[in-house]
Amino acid sequence: MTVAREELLIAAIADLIAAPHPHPVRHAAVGAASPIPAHAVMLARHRGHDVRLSLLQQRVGNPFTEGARELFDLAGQGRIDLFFLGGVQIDGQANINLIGTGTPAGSSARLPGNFGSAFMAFTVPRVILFREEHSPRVLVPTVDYVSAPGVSPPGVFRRGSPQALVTGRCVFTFDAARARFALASLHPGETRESVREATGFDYDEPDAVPETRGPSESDRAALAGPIRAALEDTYPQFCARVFGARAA
Amino acid sequence: MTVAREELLIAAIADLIAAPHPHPVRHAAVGAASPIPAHAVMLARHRGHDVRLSLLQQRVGNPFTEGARELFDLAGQGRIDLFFLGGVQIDGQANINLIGTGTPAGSSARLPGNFGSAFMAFTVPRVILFREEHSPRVLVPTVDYVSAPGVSPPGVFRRGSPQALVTGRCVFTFDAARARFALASLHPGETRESVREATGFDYDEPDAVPETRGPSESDRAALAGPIRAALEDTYPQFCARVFGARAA
Amino acid sequence: MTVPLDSLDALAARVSDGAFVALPPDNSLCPVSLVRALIRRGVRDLHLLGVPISGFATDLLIGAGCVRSLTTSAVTLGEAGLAPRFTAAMKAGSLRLTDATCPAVHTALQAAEKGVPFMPLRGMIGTDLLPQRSDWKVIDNPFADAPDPIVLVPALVPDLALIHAAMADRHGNVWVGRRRELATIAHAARATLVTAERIVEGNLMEDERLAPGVISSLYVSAVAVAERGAWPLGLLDLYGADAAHIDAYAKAARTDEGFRAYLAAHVLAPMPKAAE
Amino acid sequence: MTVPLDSLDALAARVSDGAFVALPPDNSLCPVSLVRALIRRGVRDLHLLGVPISGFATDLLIGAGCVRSLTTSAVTLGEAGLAPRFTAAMKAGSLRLTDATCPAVHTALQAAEKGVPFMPLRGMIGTDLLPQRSDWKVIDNPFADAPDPIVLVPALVPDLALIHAAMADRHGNVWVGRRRELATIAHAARATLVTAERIVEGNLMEDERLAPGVISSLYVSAVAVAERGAWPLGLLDLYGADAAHIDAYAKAARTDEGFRAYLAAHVLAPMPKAAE
Repeated sequence: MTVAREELLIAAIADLIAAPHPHPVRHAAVGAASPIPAHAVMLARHRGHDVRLSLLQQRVGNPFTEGARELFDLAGQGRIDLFFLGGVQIDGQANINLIGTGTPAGSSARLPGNFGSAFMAFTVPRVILFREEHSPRVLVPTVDYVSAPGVSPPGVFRRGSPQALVTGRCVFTFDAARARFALASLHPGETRESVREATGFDYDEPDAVPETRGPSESDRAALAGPIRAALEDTYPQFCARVFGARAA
Repeated sequence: MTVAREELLIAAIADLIAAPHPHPVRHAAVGAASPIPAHAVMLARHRGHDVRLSLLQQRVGNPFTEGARELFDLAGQGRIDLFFLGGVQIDGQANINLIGTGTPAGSSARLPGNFGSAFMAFTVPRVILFREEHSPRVLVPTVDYVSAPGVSPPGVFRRGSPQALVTGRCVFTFDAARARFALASLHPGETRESVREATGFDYDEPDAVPETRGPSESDRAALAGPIRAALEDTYPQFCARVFGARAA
Repeated sequence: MTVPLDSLDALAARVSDGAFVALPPDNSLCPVSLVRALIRRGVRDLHLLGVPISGFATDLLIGAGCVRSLTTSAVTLGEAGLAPRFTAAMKAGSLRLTDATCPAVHTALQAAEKGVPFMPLRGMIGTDLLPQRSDWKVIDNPFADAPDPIVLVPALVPDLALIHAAMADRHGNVWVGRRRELATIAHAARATLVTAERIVEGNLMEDERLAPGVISSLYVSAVAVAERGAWPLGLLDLYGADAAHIDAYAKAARTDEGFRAYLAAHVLAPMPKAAE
Repeated sequence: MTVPLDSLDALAARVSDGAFVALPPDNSLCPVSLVRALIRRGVRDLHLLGVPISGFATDLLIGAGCVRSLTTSAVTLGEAGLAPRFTAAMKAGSLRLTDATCPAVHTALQAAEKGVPFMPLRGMIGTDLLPQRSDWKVIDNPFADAPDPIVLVPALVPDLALIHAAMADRHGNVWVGRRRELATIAHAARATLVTAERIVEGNLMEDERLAPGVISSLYVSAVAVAERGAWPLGLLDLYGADAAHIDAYAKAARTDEGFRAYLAAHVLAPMPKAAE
């Protein structure tokens, strides 16, 4: 049976969550529009990683009782270890743009807005950037608007930096000290050249670039079984599309 | 039937609440240790004054749902119009001391502490000072410790100042511009001389000083009837003592 | 001290043209029935505040020409995609937008709730948002040993908070459950107008089980009953969002004509379904 | 991510000597059973924080020699009068006291809850409290047109919050009802230890009616059952304070001998009444 693209991305992100890192992930928060990251956190947990997942926009049984500000208060305190951010543009320094393109930003196409990015990028120690579209239009040399910077100068309060960027073509890891991405793995079907061609910013390319490790059979069984059961309420359309119609 | 001392004080405070003032009282807050002020607010309401009473330490049906900070948030916004403060010492400038006497303050006798006074005195536009004991020990020329100042220099945020001081002997009104009390009325049995002798600070004495107006028959009926019914849960001992045993 | 029980139209009449109005997001008891009544009454020049983001109700008001300016952290229809009338207004340059970021909106309202002139907030330094917000200030944290720039966000006091509650009592207390951002909005605003699914007997403040989810009548100016008053949005565990309706709106409202047809069918026409 | 269900003594063992411990006031779900267990375990050198004031539980701990310092806005037994062991300790000079004022305590905890280094607070200027508090700073409000001094209170992060809840579930969620200062304490502290009247089945966070009064297990380190765990204080509408007992304590504890006799009878001896 073929592995769905979504399953591959879920497994790739789950690998990043478990990867050695100075800041372990015990609590991850995920928004309504992020089914793949949410499934990745659950998969990491299934694999034995002791991580708590807070689904931000759960209508019933929402994890918060102090209102919408509780997420940001938790992040402000450093009680959220991992958050996911995307962007209409992401540049080679891991700056992200959620406002839109053009000058002024948003004039050519206006996107929803910054959401909490201008805060979460500073207060959450581990951020994984995730954007399925991997094209020169999205991965640009310099964003038109900085919703959240990838790195900050010394003296600016900041608990961490993006750990990696996961796209529909590959995984880049991010070196905050050099403010530069490196190609870490290629999804099946991609080559160094295809990725280079689709990427608008420059990045490092080590000698060995493995293929992105897909989900194991046990992973896939968990995704289609208990993880689906836990997340179907929050992501019904995604679950139906990726894991098929549910046996009634 | 004789009017109890408590009934007289309640009526005197109710008169102050209804007195002409640049800041009308629509919302008064009263603490657990203040049965007389609470009854005065209820009496002012009985007399037709449109005032809301928040009883701070009500165990069941407490007026707040944002925790103990809600009172102070309300006051910070200016949503509490009237509050009552007392003190182990009150001086001629309406400074109050809730910490204790001696040098350092509290060394000769340590009282509970400042409570919210250092904040409420600034944020609540109308404060009525209330202390039954009227003696040179309590009404001093200068307090040993300022828990809350009676007046503040220009440029210091402050919504108002004490309106009056009610004691077991008399009512003083307070002139914030001059930072000075004036004798406003004498409780039955007191004279200008008896008050002067019992007061440790200097104050103005107008030519005409009326007797403190006691409660009307309608007031007394309301106090013993519907007001008692409303407050008995919060002040059971006070109600039993002042209004007698309850007909079961 | 009694809180009047209004009709929905009487409640809408309390919203003045030009008012600074705070609205909850789509997933948090948003008073959509009241928003429709506002459009019918022809309110103009509103300054809307998204707490902390904006959605369907704001897009409706923008499309109907009721909004002059908007302060928010994002405008989105969620799974239904971009908010079409917001997008069109931005393209046309007809909307004065002040971008924010979610925690800055909460912080500004909490400052208002406490009656303090400002509150600090981490982050934002080095973004392109910060220089856009001349109303925010960066100071050096006076408690730090080393230089430590930190943003101060001034208090934001809406003229009005508009919210939908699951229930209200006759004293004007309203129950919003765990969505405590509604309490923050009500506390911060000068006045709060509430629609409620239903009126219950008794006093919600005196029920220790329900009281934690109550906004006290102290903050409430008037209440109107609006059954299914969040529709097509959802309401706690009482009803879910009408995703098909919102999808249809998102498609229709891509054009001016489509939006006008939607308005005629679902806002301006009498609706047997809701108590409007 | 599971929250252990401890015995009362095991819970008490989690409180280290010297810890900075936040305690609710007497009228707000104060964990008196746990305080008695702490005295039995002989905890030493606590720094207590009264949120925002202190009462019976603090007086017990002071009398039993468990407290080195205390930050609070007042210490009182309410209708039973002055707190006798606090008064005696102040006279003996054996307690390091930092005076505060109620809203400053709330503000310091809210700053901790939000993870900001400080928050502003009105008032206090011209009091004798302000010069005592060298940890507070007065700045000129940067948003004012004219000079406007305002106090900044730094965040206060307790090592531990100790609270008593009306109920807890097996996930570690605890229900405190409308006493939301308990949530603030739990959010602000590094860790929270909870006693609960009883354990309920199911998940309190998933009950939309109860969730508004819940502190999430996210903040809870461990739970122990303590029936009538607030006694002799009251608990919401579940039971009232035992005024006669507190009066008797207030009288007995006026002398060292009287306090020791109280301790022997009600704290150190096995108590059939409570689940200790």
